[in-house]
Amino acid sequence: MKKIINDPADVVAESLRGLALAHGDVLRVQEDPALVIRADAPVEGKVAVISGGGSGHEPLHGGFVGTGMLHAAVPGAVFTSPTPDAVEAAVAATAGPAGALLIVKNYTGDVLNFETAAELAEAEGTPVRSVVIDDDVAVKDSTYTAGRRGVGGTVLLEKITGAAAERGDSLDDVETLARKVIGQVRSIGVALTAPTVPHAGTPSFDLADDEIEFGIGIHGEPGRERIPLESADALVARLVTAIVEDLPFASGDEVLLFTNSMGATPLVELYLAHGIAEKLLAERGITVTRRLVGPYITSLEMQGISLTLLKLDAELTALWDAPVNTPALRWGI
Amino acid sequence: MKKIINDPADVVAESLRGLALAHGDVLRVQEDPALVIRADAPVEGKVAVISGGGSGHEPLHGGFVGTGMLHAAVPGAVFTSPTPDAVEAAVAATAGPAGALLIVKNYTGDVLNFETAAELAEAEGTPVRSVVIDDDVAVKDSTYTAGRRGVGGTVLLEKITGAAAERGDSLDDVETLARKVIGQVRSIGVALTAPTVPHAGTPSFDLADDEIEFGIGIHGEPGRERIPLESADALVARLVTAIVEDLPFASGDEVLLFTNSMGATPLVELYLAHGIAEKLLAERGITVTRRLVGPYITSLEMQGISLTLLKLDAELTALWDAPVNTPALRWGI
Amino acid sequence: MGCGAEGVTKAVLAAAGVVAEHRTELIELDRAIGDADHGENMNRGFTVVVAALADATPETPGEVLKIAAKTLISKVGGAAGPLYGTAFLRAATKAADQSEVDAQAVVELLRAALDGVRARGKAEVGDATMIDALTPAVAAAEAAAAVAGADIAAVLSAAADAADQGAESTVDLVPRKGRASYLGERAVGHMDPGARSTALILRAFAEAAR
Amino acid sequence: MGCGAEGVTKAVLAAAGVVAEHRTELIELDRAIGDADHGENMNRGFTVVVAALADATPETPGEVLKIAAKTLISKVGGAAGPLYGTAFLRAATKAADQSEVDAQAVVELLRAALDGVRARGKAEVGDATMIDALTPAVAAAEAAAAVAGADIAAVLSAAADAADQGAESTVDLVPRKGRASYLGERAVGHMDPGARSTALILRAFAEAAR
Ligand SMILES: Nc1ncnc2c1ncn2[C@@H]1O[C@H](COP(=O)(O)OP(=O)(O)O)[C@@H](O)[C@H]1O
Ligand SMILES: Nc1ncnc2c1ncn2[C@@H]1O[C@H](COP(=O)(O)OP(=O)(O)O)[C@@H](O)[C@H]1O
Ligand SMILES: [Mg+2]
Ligand SMILES: [Mg+2]
Ligand SMILES: [Mg+2]
Ligand SMILES: [Mg+2]
Repeated sequence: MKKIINDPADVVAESLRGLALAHGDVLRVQEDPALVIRADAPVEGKVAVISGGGSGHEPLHGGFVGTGMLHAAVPGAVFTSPTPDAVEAAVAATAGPAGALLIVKNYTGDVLNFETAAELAEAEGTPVRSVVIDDDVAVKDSTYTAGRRGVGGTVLLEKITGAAAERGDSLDDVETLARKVIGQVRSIGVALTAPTVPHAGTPSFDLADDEIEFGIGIHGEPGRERIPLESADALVARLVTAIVEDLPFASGDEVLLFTNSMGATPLVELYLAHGIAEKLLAERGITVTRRLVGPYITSLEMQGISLTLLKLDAELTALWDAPVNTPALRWGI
Repeated sequence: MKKIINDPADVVAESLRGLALAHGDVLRVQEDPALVIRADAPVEGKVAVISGGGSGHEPLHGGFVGTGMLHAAVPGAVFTSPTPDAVEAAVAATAGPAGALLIVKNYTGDVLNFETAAELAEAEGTPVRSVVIDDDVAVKDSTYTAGRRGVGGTVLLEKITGAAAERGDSLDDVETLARKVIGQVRSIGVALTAPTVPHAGTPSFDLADDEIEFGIGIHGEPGRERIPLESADALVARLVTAIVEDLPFASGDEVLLFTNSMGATPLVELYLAHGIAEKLLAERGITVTRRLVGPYITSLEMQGISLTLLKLDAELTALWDAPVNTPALRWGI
Repeated sequence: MGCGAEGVTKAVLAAAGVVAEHRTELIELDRAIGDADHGENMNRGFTVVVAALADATPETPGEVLKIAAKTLISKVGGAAGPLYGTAFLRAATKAADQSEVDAQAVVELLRAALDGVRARGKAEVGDATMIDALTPAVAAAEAAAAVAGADIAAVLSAAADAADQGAESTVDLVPRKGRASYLGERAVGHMDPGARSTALILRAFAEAAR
Repeated sequence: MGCGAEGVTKAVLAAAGVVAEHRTELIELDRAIGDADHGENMNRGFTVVVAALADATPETPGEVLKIAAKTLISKVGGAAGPLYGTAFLRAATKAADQSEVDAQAVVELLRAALDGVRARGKAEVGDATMIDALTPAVAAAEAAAAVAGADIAAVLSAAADAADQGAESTVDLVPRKGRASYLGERAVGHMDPGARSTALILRAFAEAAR
């Protein structure tokens, strides 16, 4: 294992220290339980948008804390959902009478821990709503599984609900909006190499030099199927097809296309893939009106990419364009 | 070789197509010769700040094209300096009577090609100045080598001169400022793994599982020495010492600390390293007043980091803080 | 023949020991079909349980179990944290303020734990989770307790034997809950890490009761 | 016994052929001590030179060399592009509008090329660059041309032999110019890729002249 770390058990805490130093203007970090909190939290009269999950997906979620996006992020250990008391502490630190929206990625651990946290916070008198995002079309049949995973769509959901909270929407309205976004966002990913979890010390799966994992998750859990490495044209077509053939995209739609690096795929490849994806969508009559390209939801040093499509309308577009000032996304400010 | 590409010979052109689609609001891309140009170029009455070099270091340079930074970037083949005609075309597309500043990283190829381009452009009547950045302290004795390499300092130089050009500084003044920045910026890097050049197909060097290249460049050229993998604390101390013991940093200085990922080192490690570096600088009485943390000058999918220190004063700080709107750096707008 | 706070503490410490010993094995099982953290998560939690028990002076089995439950809930995270946390919490609640538990009570605590995990995780036997170890364990414990003169050691030893078999049974299953479910058929041939940790913990309890 | 536009074209095409053939070797040499692109750069440039010569109808050796020079300058990039470009450009200038070059003229073109590379790159013999192949090549060509009745083939063959030796000599040198200079002592034991390509190109010229 080759990493720039000290004791694997201290990785998250030490990394958060650096995050706080680098971005003290927009956020602050709290230890034990570990939390990343907006510098100006609690924001009087506004719904607090909170998310969290295992670490190792940076900038998700801590890098999205700031004006116009998350009020707090709750980082667990690497690839491990945070515990209920940490989530509850995040609610306590950021939410007032306007309440809190918890954005939960659909993994058993996250769902269970956030569920408990919501109960605890409600018991303290804070109105809390939870939404579970499950945008990964790689998981085929949700009747016989833990359901679809929350992946790239999470980034877009956090941006859009954060903007709604910022403009003063009520908890009801922010929740309704979140469910709308979840209903019309879909993603799929592919891995060329495996990530290595610091405490495990060996790569999470073994791939031959000419194999890739299609339908990969973001935790090094193996994907839908193992296929031979293919050209960018073929691979991106495979990804686009998998998404578009899932509901709810059709010719005539306007969409946001999010081309994401899983970590180690360099920008030169990412832009190349993005260009192919736009071309393929255009051929299907789907118009890309907004884009996000970069490493925004990663899996440590895994090589790979994911594509996310969000169907847009005037409201979602305006909320996407709204000012945001976080370590990882910043515009309009 | 595991990459999301089609024909290795087409990587740069296809990637630029995606860049143009993703960031059409701030830049446009021209083919043959390949150029990345500010959407609103030429900007009447202002000095055009232009840089370029081999591709594979993204976002450098194309990702820094936009308001408040570069007017044009000239991407060569992967790790290969662009040719004089391409650089000259960039000058022709962006520079008017106010002239152009060429930012050249100190590599034989870049220096020779940009030199010729400057002559060609001057012959066409455009005032051109070139500055050569050589901030890499890993190269010890420049008398017996091609001199120190241009690395992380390039990013800061492009931002600061771009801001000066934006506020309307004359070519003389922008050049003087550039030389000042070059005089007080220093960098050093380390690699944990090697990059793989698409047309070569095999990693640029072979490192054992417990070895790292200290003093690495950004082209997979081997570094100053090969040393055993060590803890983040020890490694960052080694990097900080190498920079600080070079001129011109002293207790009492205010600096910008730029903690850069060479590509595949994930943010969780990068912030961890940044936190250690800030602590070590504080112990030496050096105050970090500005920071940049992220993958900004990379070497394809190489794992590793670099640290860059720029001594600040009120003018440089103001120029750093000035609005910028590019794919990779965006604030104040 | 009953077991007080001290005996239950000894059992929980034995569980912590076995989790630490098998940390790498549990990581490896999870690496194959999940995200390579089960051993790390369990060990992180049980390490703090050991410290918490050293700092506290619980007077009843219920108090011991409650300390373990709260620590696991706040330190483990992931899927295992809430599930094991619930298991211990339900057992603690069941134990109430009895000063000692006997063999019959142990069966009831185990059943309460199982019901808790089922309520939280909604998994059934055959879904390839810790339920596949815990369900037969409870049944076996019940059967053992029905034998005249059965002591706690006999009950727990029967439970551990059944849990071992249950864990073994997950090797051939297609997972339907938790992270391994994404893999479908590809997970066949691998033991579920949570089923394995359940079997290990029950074995530690049984050894501690001897 | 002179060589006109056609003969020089044949020589340049032969050089393009040998560069294509040795593309991987040159990449590998550069991978060891540089950035693994020399073979790719040279091949990209010479491929376009071949196309450019097919499209044009140069009438003198100077015109052929000028087409090659301009193409190399605008297609190769890196250090090799300007250096080889300058070499061909200086040779073209030297050839002026002569319709043919003889053995003596070939020596003069080679010397002009060498002077051009030295002026651009500022490298000396012993710095482990293409200068270490080109310098002895020019000296050997000069000596060969001084022999009564020497033809172009003899001159170029002597140049190629010397360039081979010169390239070989870079193996033991500590580089002081170009990318390999960053490596210092660690570059010892590796042949300089540019010296190797110079030797290959001169050998191709010599073969073409036979
Ligand atoms: N719905 C569920 N019901 C019961 N047990 C479950 C359920 N989901 C997961 N598990 C158990 O949790 C174990 C995984 O725990 P762990 O690796 O610590 O958490 P995570 O899956 O969040 O990484 C699985 O091996 C399985 O036994
Ligand atoms: N200053 C110089 N003078 C002469 N030749 C040089 C000089 N610098 C580099 N070279 C030659 O250029 C070769 C490298 O070419 P290439 O790999 O194509 O360019 P780059 O180094 O820019 O990647 C070296 O092997 C060396 O022979
Ligand atoms: Mg986990
Ligand atoms: Mg090069
Ligand atoms: Mg797990
Ligand atoms: Mg090279």
